[in-house]
Amino acid sequence: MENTIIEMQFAIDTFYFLVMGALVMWMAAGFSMLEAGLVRSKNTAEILTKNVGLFAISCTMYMIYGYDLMYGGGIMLEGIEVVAKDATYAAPSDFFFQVVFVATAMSIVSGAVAERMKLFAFFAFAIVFTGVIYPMEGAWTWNGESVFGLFVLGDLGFSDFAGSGIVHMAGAAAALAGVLVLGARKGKYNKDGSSNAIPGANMPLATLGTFILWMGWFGFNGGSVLAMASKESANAVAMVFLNTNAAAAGGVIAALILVKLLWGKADLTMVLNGALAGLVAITAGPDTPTALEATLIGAIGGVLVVFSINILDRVFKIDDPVGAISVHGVVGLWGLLAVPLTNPDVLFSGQLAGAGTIFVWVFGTSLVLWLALKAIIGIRVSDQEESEGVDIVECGLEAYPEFTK
Amino acid sequence: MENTIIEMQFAIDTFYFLVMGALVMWMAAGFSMLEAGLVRSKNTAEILTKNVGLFAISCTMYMIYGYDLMYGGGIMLEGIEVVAKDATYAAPSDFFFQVVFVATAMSIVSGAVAERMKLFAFFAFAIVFTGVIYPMEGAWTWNGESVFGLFVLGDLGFSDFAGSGIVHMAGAAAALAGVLVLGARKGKYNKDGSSNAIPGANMPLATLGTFILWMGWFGFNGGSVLAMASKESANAVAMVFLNTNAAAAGGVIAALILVKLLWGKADLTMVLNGALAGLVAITAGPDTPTALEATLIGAIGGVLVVFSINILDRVFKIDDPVGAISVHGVVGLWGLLAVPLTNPDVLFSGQLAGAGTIFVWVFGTSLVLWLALKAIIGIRVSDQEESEGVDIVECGLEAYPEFTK
Amino acid sequence: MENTIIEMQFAIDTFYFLVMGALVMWMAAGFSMLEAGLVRSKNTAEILTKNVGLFAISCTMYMIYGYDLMYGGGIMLEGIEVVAKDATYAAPSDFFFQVVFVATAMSIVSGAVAERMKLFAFFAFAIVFTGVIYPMEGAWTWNGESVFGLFVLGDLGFSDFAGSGIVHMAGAAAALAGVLVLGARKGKYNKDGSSNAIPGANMPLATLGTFILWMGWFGFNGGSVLAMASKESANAVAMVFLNTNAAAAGGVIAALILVKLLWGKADLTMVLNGALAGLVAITAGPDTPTALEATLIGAIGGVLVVFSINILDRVFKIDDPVGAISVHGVVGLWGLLAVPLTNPDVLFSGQLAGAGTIFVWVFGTSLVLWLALKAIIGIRVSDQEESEGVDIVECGLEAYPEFTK
Amino acid sequence: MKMLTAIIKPFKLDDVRDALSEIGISGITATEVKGFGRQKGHTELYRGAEYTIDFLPKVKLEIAISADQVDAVISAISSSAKSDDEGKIGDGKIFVSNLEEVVRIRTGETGSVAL
Amino acid sequence: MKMLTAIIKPFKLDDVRDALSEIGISGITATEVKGFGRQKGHTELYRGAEYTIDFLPKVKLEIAISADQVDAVISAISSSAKSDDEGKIGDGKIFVSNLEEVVRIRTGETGSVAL
Amino acid sequence: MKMLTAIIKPFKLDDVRDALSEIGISGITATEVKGFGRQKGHTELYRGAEYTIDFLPKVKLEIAISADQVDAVISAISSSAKSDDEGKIGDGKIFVSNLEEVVRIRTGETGSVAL
Ligand SMILES: Nc1ncnc2c1ncn2[C@@H]1O[C@H](COP(=O)(O)OP(=O)(O)O)[C@@H](O)[C@H]1O
Ligand SMILES: Nc1ncnc2c1ncn2[C@@H]1O[C@H](COP(=O)(O)OP(=O)(O)O)[C@@H](O)[C@H]1O
Ligand SMILES: Nc1ncnc2c1ncn2[C@@H]1O[C@H](COP(=O)(O)OP(=O)(O)O)[C@@H](O)[C@H]1O
Repeated sequence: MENTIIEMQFAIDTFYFLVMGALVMWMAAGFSMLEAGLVRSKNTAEILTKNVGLFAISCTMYMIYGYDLMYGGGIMLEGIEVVAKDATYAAPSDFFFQVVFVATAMSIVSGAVAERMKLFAFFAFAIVFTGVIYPMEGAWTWNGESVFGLFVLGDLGFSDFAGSGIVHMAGAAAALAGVLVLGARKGKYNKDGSSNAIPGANMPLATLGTFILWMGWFGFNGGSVLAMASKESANAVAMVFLNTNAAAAGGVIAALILVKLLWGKADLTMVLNGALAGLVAITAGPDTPTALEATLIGAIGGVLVVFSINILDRVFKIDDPVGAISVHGVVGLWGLLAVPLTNPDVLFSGQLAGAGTIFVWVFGTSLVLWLALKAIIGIRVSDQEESEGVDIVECGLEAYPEFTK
Repeated sequence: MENTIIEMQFAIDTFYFLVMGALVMWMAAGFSMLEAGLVRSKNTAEILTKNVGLFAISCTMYMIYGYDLMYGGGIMLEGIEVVAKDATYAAPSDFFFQVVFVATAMSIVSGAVAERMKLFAFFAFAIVFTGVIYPMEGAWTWNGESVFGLFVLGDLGFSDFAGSGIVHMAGAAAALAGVLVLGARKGKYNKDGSSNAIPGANMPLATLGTFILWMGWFGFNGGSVLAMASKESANAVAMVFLNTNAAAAGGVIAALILVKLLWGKADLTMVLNGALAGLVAITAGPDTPTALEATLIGAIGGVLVVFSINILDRVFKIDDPVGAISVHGVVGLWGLLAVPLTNPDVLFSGQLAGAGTIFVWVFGTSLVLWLALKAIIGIRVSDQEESEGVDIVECGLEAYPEFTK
Repeated sequence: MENTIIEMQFAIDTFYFLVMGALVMWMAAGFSMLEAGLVRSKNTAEILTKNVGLFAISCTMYMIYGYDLMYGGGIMLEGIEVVAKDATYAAPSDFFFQVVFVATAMSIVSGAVAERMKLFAFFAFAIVFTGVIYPMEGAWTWNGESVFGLFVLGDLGFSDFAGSGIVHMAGAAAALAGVLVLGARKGKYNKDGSSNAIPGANMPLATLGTFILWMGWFGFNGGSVLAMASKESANAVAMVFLNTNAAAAGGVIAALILVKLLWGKADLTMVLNGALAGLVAITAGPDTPTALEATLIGAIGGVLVVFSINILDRVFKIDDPVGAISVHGVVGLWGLLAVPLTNPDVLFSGQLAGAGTIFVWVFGTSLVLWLALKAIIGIRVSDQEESEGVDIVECGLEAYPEFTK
Repeated sequence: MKMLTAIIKPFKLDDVRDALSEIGISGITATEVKGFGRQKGHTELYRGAEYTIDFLPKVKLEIAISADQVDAVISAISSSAKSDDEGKIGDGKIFVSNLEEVVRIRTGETGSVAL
Repeated sequence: MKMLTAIIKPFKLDDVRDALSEIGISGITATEVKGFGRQKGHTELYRGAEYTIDFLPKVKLEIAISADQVDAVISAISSSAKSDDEGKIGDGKIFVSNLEEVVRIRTGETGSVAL
Repeated sequence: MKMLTAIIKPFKLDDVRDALSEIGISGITATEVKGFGRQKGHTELYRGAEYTIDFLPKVKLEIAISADQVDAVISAISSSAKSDDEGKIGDGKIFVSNLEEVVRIRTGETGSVAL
């Protein structure tokens, strides 16, 4: 009978893991819709293709090599049982949950380089990022390995519960490197350096994408408790759900008030970014704050994202069509730094060390990789292709072929 | 070992609550898409902003004050553990599940006042509705408190399983008060009193919204069993899922046949309303009917909604762009009244008393609040702003900026 | 205490079944969005109505008669407890899970006959298909009944885990019969027999639909383990999730590479079909392959679908607007035949026998039914109605009424 | 024969069509256009960046009529397309040009009878 | 030079383009328009309310040609744009007006050679 | 008065509008159109079937001006609408026709003053 009980705990944890993983997988649809809504219609089919393709590449590369690099278990998962042999859940469910995180990190990149990058150059980047770059830093953080034999982040007081840094800031770092190598979209900046708005084509899609991400984030953060079948873990998961939701709400409200004060209008795109910022901000530590604290952490994320998007766009001339670098990078960092405020086991210095390590590694390797891709196959479509939209040159079809453009 | 078993029951119930809550949260996306599909494109960005904003406001106000008012537990959830101390689930999971219900009630209002209301007047209403108006009637019903010390609804034989009245009819009552104060959209009624159709811009979005709501409703009704970890409750939850689905199907089929008979065509908008009507109708008592009875309860909802929308629109000149008052109010009442047909513990008189109490309270307080808002900050955009669409004046952007209008 | 444990197992299995069923129900939204994206805008409202309607009809007919025919339990589920009396889950959860499969099979048909069929002729077909045709072959396969007293498929070494054949190929067989009786769309084929491309109107919707189906498929395959509450079944469900995802990824990558090689562009519509092909391919046996094998099974599905769509379209002149016959039929067959490669208990001969039985039954009865409907009420709209779009004649409204066409 | 081209505000379309119907005009071709003129565009926001929309939504009506109808049609449009009694900037314009021939495709009729 | 403006049914666009190509016309500008005319609009439904759609989808073709091509073009359009042999109401119209000058932006060429 | 109709590439719209503003043109009506001409369409793919898109997206500008502005406007458009210094096939055309009358709806003004 005791055995039955243990089996049932195993079943509960596995079931929980799978449901949370399915929610995170759903975030792939969220990123697709968000990005498809925020680009111009002439670049929409391409960004959809990119999102479907990157999800498939992430799943396959992480299966072949990345999971082994991060957690062991052998190439092509041949020894996957070994990894989870003492776990309270089925080994495949751990892989399933982890793999959707890789895809999330990769999705962050796709938005920032939208409307001008060559599709297959992006896919080439995705292969290396999901097979090597992400798994390496994942091994240092979530698997506790030492960073090139130098130091162990966990020992320094670093903690990133569900990945504000490990997933989101990492994705943003790769995106930033990509945008720097790629340059701004044609027509984004005027000769005098001023910046033009390039409105996305479809706000309902962007809103749908945000709601999908909001929902999927319950899996992202909730699943990161990694266990459900005890009172303690059930309480933890419940608190994580509550706080994840509260932080998103805080991000929305803060962004809403701020844009109303700044420009007198409720700029929907910023409100959506506020929701995502709230979610990114709480991700590093959704278990320790109270509901009110979570709301405030999210709200600060919402404020940060409004300023960050403007500063990156206008001051630094970094052209990020969907605001991914601000939402996931700047706010991801804020999320890491907010953890010590509510979690006494975590140190600011550790968070800074972790953020630095992740950023340097991901940004550095990504920069080299983007530059190499630029040299070898080129990463940017021609000017004319960009004017006509990348859909036709890359996908050979139009997203809304019937509508007049 | 016994302890382990109790912990596992706790884990199962908590897990179940969280999954059901995530499904209900997903309904926020459903309302957004439904409403965004049923308004004209020039009012689409605003309704999206409204839906994202109201969800955030609901979550925050209910956290700060509403939950305490309804169930106790202290302002800002500071004593939340107390509320659920004997519960078989984690306290935060209860809050998480309850809070998404508040947002649902509020979402009902947003559709009815679409295309002409000032955004921030709506948000002001939302703050009071989710912080006070809804929690008060929630306390009288689901928390069994006496209505101003006068009577206890439960003692009168009132029962509303998942909220046909407490959530849906309440939302519709607030919406009705709002529409009466606000008036019809420009161009909706001709001088001779006849009514014009104002078609919504995007039927795929409206359909997507309906499917999202249909899916989310499994959480709405299924979660309202409030327990899963026993044979009895598992059987109950399963029956609720089955009946919720059956009622939605019945609503679709009834509306489909009826519109075909009346107008010779399968008016999609009415078919979608039929599905929602089926869902609203079964919500007050999804546990006691057989599958066939549930189908019929839903079908009657589907018939009612077709007539109700027409009568409200043409006879009473109540301009409700999405049909929310009919779907949630008229059919919500039907749902309440249908309970005694299959549940011998519930009395018609009790249902009438409950419906009356909810309606009088919510309609009355909402009316006062709308009138106050009208007097203080104004609730309606100017004629010209309405002609040009509220998107530009309220949000400063367009939902489909590239498309010709 | 032992009783408590058994109850908890019951609760876990029921809960699991309901969650999986909700995911499969969600596939109805996926098919709707996929098909709405792949037809022209003038036929969009009708296909949405068709999808909502067929789901409702499937649920109702299967409740009234189909479930009894397939598994017993009485008309209108009156004896449903009997069916699942020894089951480890609540009887209604079994029905709930099974019923969404019927709807899936029916959804496959709707896409193939799009843009030219009479809506109510389709619904008439749906009534018989979901009430009789599908339940009959379901009884032979999943319920192990003998085929007209002749042979028992299971004894021949036939196995179809989650329904590559029983659901997908069956749907495709009905669709094929429909398309043959119905004929191609006006303007699809030129006088010289060459075929014209008729692009779908909305690629983001088609992509959203694909992601929804991908997510829902975790329920489709994962739920088909039929149990969760033991280590063995938890492991099985986890492996099924992993492999389902891997196969979809394999299908995407294979289709992507193939279209790039063949036409130099990443044709999004084929990439989406690749994802679905991967999912269909793995459905017959997602439990036995390794992750790599699953990826390859999916990849072969992705290759098959690209060729199949072209051959059906150009060589056989079968006009299937969404590619349903290739995705679900051709690849469904591949899925069945792939099972013996990784599952020693299954025989090729058995798979062929099963595929043949399903196809002959479904195609034959469907053909008779389509011909009968054609003779009695007609199944095709008039030429002029087809030119103007079926939305106006069948639904009386337009999907995007504001857009210029 | 003359071809009148009127640019009007989109929400005035129904009023203008009714006014034209009343004076017996039975053929109109309408196009959704964007107009740039004296009417100041409005400012939009996008992710915190303000920008000006110069091209405002308008509807263009093309109406082929016989020469003697010109004045009646102009006055029907003028009165029905005004935002209010004084008119507002952006209410639009009417252009008149010469039309040499008309053919009704269905019948092959030409000239005024084909209008 | 002349400017021909043809209003046709949308699904006839390919046929008309082919007919024009055959007689050597190599330039067309097409616009999606809504037409109001003798062809009765249809009734639509929206949430149970019936209403009439007066403006039906049409395509407008503008074709600049030299004066001597007018007859050939009119007959090519007329025969290819008809719904059937007798023609149906709503098949459309062709308007002919005078064109004073044409400039090809790329080369600056003017007159017939720029067509 | 003259009516100029220019067909240009969509992404040139802002440049052309700026060029026109500079020479004092204050009224333009723009329409999204599809153009068929010497510029070869591109091939698209759909579910593995290749097909040619003949009608490419263009923008049509209608500009009513007084006769003496014609040359200035043509040269402003010509120089700003070219893809590059030599021009590319498909850069577009300018059509000039006569405009008999203009009415400003708001004021009832007619003639050049109404432009
Ligand atoms: N010179 C012109 N040529 C072409 N179209 C014009 C011209 N002037 C104005 N329009 C059109 O008429 C519309 C209204 O003109 P505008 O100058 O804004 O106000 P008003 O109608 O009061 O003069 C413009 O949006 C534009 O579409
Ligand atoms: N006088 C007119 N001026 C402008 N457009 C017209 C006129 N008459 C008809 N049209 C256009 O031609 C189309 C077809 O005309 P209609 O009267 O319906 O049928 P028919 O072509 O058989 O005469 C209309 O939809 C409208 O777009
Ligand atoms: N004869 C014509 N009549 C009407 N429109 C034309 C004509 N010729 C060209 N156009 C328009 O001008 C656009 C550009 O013409 P095209 O022949 O492609 O190149 P180019 O401008 O270099 O001569 C076409 O897409 C079409 O919209």
